[in-house]
Amino acid sequence: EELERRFQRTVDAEQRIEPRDWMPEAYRRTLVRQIAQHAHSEIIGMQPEGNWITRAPSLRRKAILLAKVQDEAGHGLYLYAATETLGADREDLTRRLVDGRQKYSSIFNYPTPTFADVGVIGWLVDGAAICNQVPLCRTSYGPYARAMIRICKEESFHQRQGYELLMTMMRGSAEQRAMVQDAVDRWWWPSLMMFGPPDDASTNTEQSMRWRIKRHTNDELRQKFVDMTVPQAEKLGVTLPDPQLRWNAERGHHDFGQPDWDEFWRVVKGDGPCNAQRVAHRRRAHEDGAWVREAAAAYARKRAGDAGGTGRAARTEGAA
Amino acid sequence: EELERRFQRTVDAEQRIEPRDWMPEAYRRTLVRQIAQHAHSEIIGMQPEGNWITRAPSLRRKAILLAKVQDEAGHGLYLYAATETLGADREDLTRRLVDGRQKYSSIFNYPTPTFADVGVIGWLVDGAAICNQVPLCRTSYGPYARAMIRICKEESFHQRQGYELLMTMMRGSAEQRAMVQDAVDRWWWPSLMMFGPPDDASTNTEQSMRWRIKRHTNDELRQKFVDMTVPQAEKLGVTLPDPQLRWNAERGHHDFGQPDWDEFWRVVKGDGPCNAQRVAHRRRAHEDGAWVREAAAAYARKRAGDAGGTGRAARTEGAA
Amino acid sequence: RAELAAYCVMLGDDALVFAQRLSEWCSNAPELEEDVALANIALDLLGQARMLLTRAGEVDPTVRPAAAPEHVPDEDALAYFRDERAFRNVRMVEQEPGDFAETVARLLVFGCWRLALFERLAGSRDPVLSAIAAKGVKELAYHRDHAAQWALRLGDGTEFSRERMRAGLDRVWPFVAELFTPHPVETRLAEAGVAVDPAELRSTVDDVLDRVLVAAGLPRPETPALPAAAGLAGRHGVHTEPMGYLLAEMQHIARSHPAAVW
Amino acid sequence: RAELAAYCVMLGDDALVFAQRLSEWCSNAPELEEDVALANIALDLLGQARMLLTRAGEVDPTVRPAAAPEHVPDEDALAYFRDERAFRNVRMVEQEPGDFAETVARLLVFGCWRLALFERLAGSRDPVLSAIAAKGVKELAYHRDHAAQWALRLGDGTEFSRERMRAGLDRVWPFVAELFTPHPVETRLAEAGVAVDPAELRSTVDDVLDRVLVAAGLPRPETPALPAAAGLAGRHGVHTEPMGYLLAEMQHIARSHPAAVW
Repeated sequence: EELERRFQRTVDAEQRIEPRDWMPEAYRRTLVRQIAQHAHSEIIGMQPEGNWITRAPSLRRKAILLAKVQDEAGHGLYLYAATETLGADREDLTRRLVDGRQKYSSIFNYPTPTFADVGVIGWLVDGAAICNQVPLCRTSYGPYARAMIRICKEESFHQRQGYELLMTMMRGSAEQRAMVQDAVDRWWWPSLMMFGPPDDASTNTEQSMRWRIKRHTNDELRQKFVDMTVPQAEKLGVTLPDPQLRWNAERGHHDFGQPDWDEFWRVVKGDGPCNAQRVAHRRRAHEDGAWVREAAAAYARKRAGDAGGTGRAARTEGAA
Repeated sequence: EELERRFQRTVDAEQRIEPRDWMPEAYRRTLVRQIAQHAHSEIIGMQPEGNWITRAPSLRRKAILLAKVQDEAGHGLYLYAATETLGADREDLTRRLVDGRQKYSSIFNYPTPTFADVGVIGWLVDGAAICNQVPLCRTSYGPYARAMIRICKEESFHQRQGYELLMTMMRGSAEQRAMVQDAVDRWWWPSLMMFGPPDDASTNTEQSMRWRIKRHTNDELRQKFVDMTVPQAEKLGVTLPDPQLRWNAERGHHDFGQPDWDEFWRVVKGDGPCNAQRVAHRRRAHEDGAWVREAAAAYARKRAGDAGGTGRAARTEGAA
Repeated sequence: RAELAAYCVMLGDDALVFAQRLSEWCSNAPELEEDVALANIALDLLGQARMLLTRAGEVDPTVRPAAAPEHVPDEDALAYFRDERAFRNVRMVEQEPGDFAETVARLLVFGCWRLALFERLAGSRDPVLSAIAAKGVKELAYHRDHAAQWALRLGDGTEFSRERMRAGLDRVWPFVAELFTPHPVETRLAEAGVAVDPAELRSTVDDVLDRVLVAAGLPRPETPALPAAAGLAGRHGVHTEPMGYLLAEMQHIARSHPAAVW
Repeated sequence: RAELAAYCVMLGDDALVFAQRLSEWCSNAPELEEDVALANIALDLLGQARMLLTRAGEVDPTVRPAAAPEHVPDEDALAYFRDERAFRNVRMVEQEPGDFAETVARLLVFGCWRLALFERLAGSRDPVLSAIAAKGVKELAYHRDHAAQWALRLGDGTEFSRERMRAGLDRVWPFVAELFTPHPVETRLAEAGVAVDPAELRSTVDDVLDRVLVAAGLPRPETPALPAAAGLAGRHGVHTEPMGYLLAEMQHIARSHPAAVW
């Protein structure tokens, strides 16, 4: 009781909870779940863009894209490390991902049929992610907040690169402009879904707000994203595919239509165009790599002269 | 002795030996080896051209190429069937091929880096094969002779298609003409090697001639091929890469240079640019398919109500 | 006429893309007889594709992609100079071949479906479509029977083959629902008596498949249908990720030499 | 200058093609740390390739392929608009990646070789080549060490990993001899003090490899060298068959949209 009050006072005072501090079990569990899902999203998120690395149409774009996908792997690593400060185990979390027991952001369950998708993912998907994540830089749990600061910095960089690619393509051939518009048409609604269901259909928000894990509601963040994106779309010269989209001078915000929430729930529940493919890809990579991780662990044990060592040491060792 | 004399009389009278006839064991062995090598050549020969099926630059050429490679599989089947009339077993011959214990024509150990190679293989390689094979249509062993008649007919068709592709390419862009010339430069000497080493270095020829398995020496056939090809090359507008090539009015034949026989022997012995790849490809296909052949055999046994049936019945069954 | 051309492109792309995948088996099949058989089937489908794409170009010359050089015939203009988003094939045919059992499963389902489609299409009011379909029916009946025979052999062969066949069907099944989902063009042309509404084929195809599965002692797969991406699937040009790689391989040489004549 | 450009293309193509193969690992590595590491190595090599191809274009503008649209920079003109026969990389780097052990084996051999080459090339009379090499030396030392560490872990890890590592080295070994076979351009430029004669690297590279193999308890492979095709190998633009498929994938989009700006 006393511990719990002290914990809440710390949080209310906008101070950080650190790994050695006492915390409510539900707070810990909520955080592990949230950070793990975020980590999984970074890792699964490597695939839709990774689809274009070998086919990128200029060496400069190839290098930018490869570096970006590499950053996503890096983000996954920081975030898994943050869950480990809460007592979670990366191997266990990975198992949950590849067994379909833990989720990742549904946005990555859509395919990337053109190179313009790479730009639009940078612009809209990373843009939406930043809206979601900037407040997390002040989240109550210290290691998570610090990871988010670094991640947000890199995501902004990726977003600018995505936007710059689209700008370049819009200045190119008519075919390229059509390609960009087509990609915007396909990604706009899924991007709006990234903020989660409307507030009245959202659970958990209240407790997460009290714990300062979350600071804005889904609808607030979605509004912010739309307001930020509309002028960027104009500058780019693309049309956002929402006939209800218009400036509301009274509210000082844009009005906009609602995504297809039935589709949202279907994709969240696993029934999206790429869910099975994304998880199968990750599972295959994880299982194909098992013998390598085992070898690294065995080698580390031999070197340590410690036949009872665990896989953990080996993993660190393996991370050359 | 009497049997042997009667056998030789039949052969000398240009009559056919049939499977039920008595034949010298050495004749049988020589034939099995020769026909098997020929069958293996057809099967391995599917690879260098098969390399272009998925990338053929027009649908018409894709269809022609696919049909041609399919014919090669068909030729392999006739020829394996001919060896079976001599008591050989296809599975056993295939083992010898994939274990590297039996040879195939060395020409297929060169790579096919451009689509012009498809045309040049049709023109030169099939052309050389026809020179070698036309006399075999009158070979003393009946099933082999009959298989060769059918094969030669199809090969002539392939040769004309190859030449027609080259003609079309030569009428196309400057790039295409360069591509054809490059392919001719790479395939000319290996094509000359297809007739085997010079007569003075060739073994077995004499006995094979007496048995009417062979009817011309290597050098005779090579000369015939050169005489036939030179005017075709002129008509096509390509240069054959042999500075010694010229018409000799006295002989009534073209004089020409010798291929690099050291390279010939190296490639025959397994040391060519694609030997390992070709055999590994065949081995993989054969081994990957083992479970399918076993399933077909098991199914056939169940249907026959004959639990003691052999794989042979199943293979026929499998050959829908 | 634009809709008729679009419809020819849909049916042509199904055949073209599946022929491309089947031709990957050439020199890789489990036995030589099967190298021959799969090449034959690929050739039949390639032939259908060529007729349908040529017909599309005749009916509506604007289907020719702008990127295609003038001297290239319509069939090649459509096959080699369209981008992924302009291909209208169902997503089933673009999948990587997988093992032999998966290929057999795909050929079985596709063969049953296209045969049922072509049997009805033979009665199309468009005489060219009708003739193409009438010719295709014989070919497709062979494809279906060939696949059905292998489904029996593998389903009732060894324990291992049975398991592979079952797994192959599981991998193909998510793509089945799309075969019966009409695109608006198909619906409208079906009403006009020109096309076939694929929704009407479901029970015919189900019956045939059920009979094959029962005879092979195989369970009907239960893997869920692969959804469209926001309502868009193969017929709208939204494909799965293997499609781009297939096109890269298929089109690379033609695209690299636009001035060439082959 | 034509020869200097040709030499830059050779070294640039080695890096470009190997970077392409290594980037195929991205999202497929055995652990996330390795996704990061292999992407880093691919990025280093891609950077080297871009500098070398750009330099080739500067030194001799005629190396630009005729097919490349004018607005495309030299590095992309060379990477995307050359045909297979114009690529000058050694055949080792174009091979399919194989399993992780095979990739480690290839990276180890290639890293040792290119490091030895760049160490000497840093003394080139050509100031640009010399600067590119000096920068590359640090990167390549990391690549070599990374691969060597994995060779130790796999060679001295489990029985299984040892066997895989041994098999991976066997598959890479046939391509080793080509690394030390000079092309006439290399020989002539080496005499002029501009290039490095690769034949001179053999003993340095052998020493390093031997030390790694001994430490990892691995036998020196004995698989025979892959011969040239009638004297022609990678440096002459005669490649192995995987090369064409690699280029199809790499070039398809760029070739499909020649008027585009990326």
